[in-house]
Amino acid sequence: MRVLVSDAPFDVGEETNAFAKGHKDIGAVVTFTGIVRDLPDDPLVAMEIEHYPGMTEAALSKIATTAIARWSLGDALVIHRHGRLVPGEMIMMVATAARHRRDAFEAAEYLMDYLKSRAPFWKREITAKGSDWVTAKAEDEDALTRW
Amino acid sequence: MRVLVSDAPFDVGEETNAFAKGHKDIGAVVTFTGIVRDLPDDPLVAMEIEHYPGMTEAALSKIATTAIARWSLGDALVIHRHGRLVPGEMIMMVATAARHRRDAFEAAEYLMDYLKSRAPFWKREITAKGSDWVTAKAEDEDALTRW
Amino acid sequence: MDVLYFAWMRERIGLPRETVETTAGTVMELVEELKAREDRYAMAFSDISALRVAVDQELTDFDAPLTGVREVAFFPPMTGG
Amino acid sequence: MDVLYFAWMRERIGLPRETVETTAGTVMELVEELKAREDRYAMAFSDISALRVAVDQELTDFDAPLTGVREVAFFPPMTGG
Repeated sequence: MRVLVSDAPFDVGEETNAFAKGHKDIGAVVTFTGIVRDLPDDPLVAMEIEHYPGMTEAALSKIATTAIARWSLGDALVIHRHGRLVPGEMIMMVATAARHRRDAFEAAEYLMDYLKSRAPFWKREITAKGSDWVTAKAEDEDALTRW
Repeated sequence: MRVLVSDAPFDVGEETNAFAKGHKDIGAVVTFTGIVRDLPDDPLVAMEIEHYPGMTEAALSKIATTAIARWSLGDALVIHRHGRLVPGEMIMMVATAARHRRDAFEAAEYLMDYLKSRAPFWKREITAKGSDWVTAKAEDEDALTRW
Repeated sequence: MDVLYFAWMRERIGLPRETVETTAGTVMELVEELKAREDRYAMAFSDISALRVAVDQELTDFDAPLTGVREVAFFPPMTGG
Repeated sequence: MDVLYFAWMRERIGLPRETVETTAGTVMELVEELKAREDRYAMAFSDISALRVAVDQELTDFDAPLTGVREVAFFPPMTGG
């Protein structure tokens, strides 16, 4: 298991290769990558991500450990950036490795759902008109009821 | 959309980077990678994958086109190898890009479920004891009822 | 008409492809013609519930018509992914 | 006890962290003490249903006890991923 919280960019391809390689007992690897998306009406200048150093790493480790146990994963990876990002940059990624595809998919969705609402990150969107904190979505909180 | 059927190895990291980069209107990328898994009791020497040239590409294109329309994907990728592979090698990958994570996850699962049972590939496992065609699983056929 | 075989169908029939002169109106009629040829065909096609068929490279059913068809393929259930 | 604020709580309170002398037995009692201090606290804590709280870096409820606690953090619902 690897959990990385950093303000530096990461290479999703290199991370995926490092994660997927050398697993002879594992048939399925799923990755999710979150990308800063431009806003259709009011172009995004940047996204700033604040976090809670110390708690962030602990929360992500707990979420990943829970997923590994629940889906008998061979491995799990969580990377999340903080600081200032521009449209097109990668915000975060998760990866899961399992014997069967359904477990790898479910575990990755679980990681994402918990990471969205239970890891201490806060996003702020900066446009030409000003800046605003991103509001948590009810649907993201509702997604947790699935698990 | 890109569909590639080839006997050559592919680099899952490079493919993921090429797929994920430069999408400013897309927030979510999901990839699935299938890896040749060793067998616990009777070590696998190799896996041989036969396919139906012509139909394979058409079937994969149709599956990907359907997924793009159904989940309003920004892009989709399907790569599948044929020929002889050894444990640890990547058999195939799919990737989906969408505005929201749920769509990217669902579309990737759809691609995998259809690719398993509706694309003309046949696997044969070669061990020290001999070789056997892999039998289609009822659960893979059942998975299609979800869609 | 070209008739193709894949995986264990190819092994049981003993060849990957052959050209067949036929007036069969449906896939099932073609199967009956092939089964009447030789034992290896009769055995390979003995349980068609274990087989899949593609007509002109599209998956279809055994009652599909063969009018104007150029290529029919028989194979076991697919195991991709 | 260290009290931390994140995102718009940090902006409304006007600082990211402060040390608070308190005998509050629960998070809610601490909130009431803070609200009594100054208007900006009263306003920042006016709707605690819009807030989340972590005690010693673990998410918890507003009725959580503060015995032996070293760090309490207040922030809006998280928006990671």
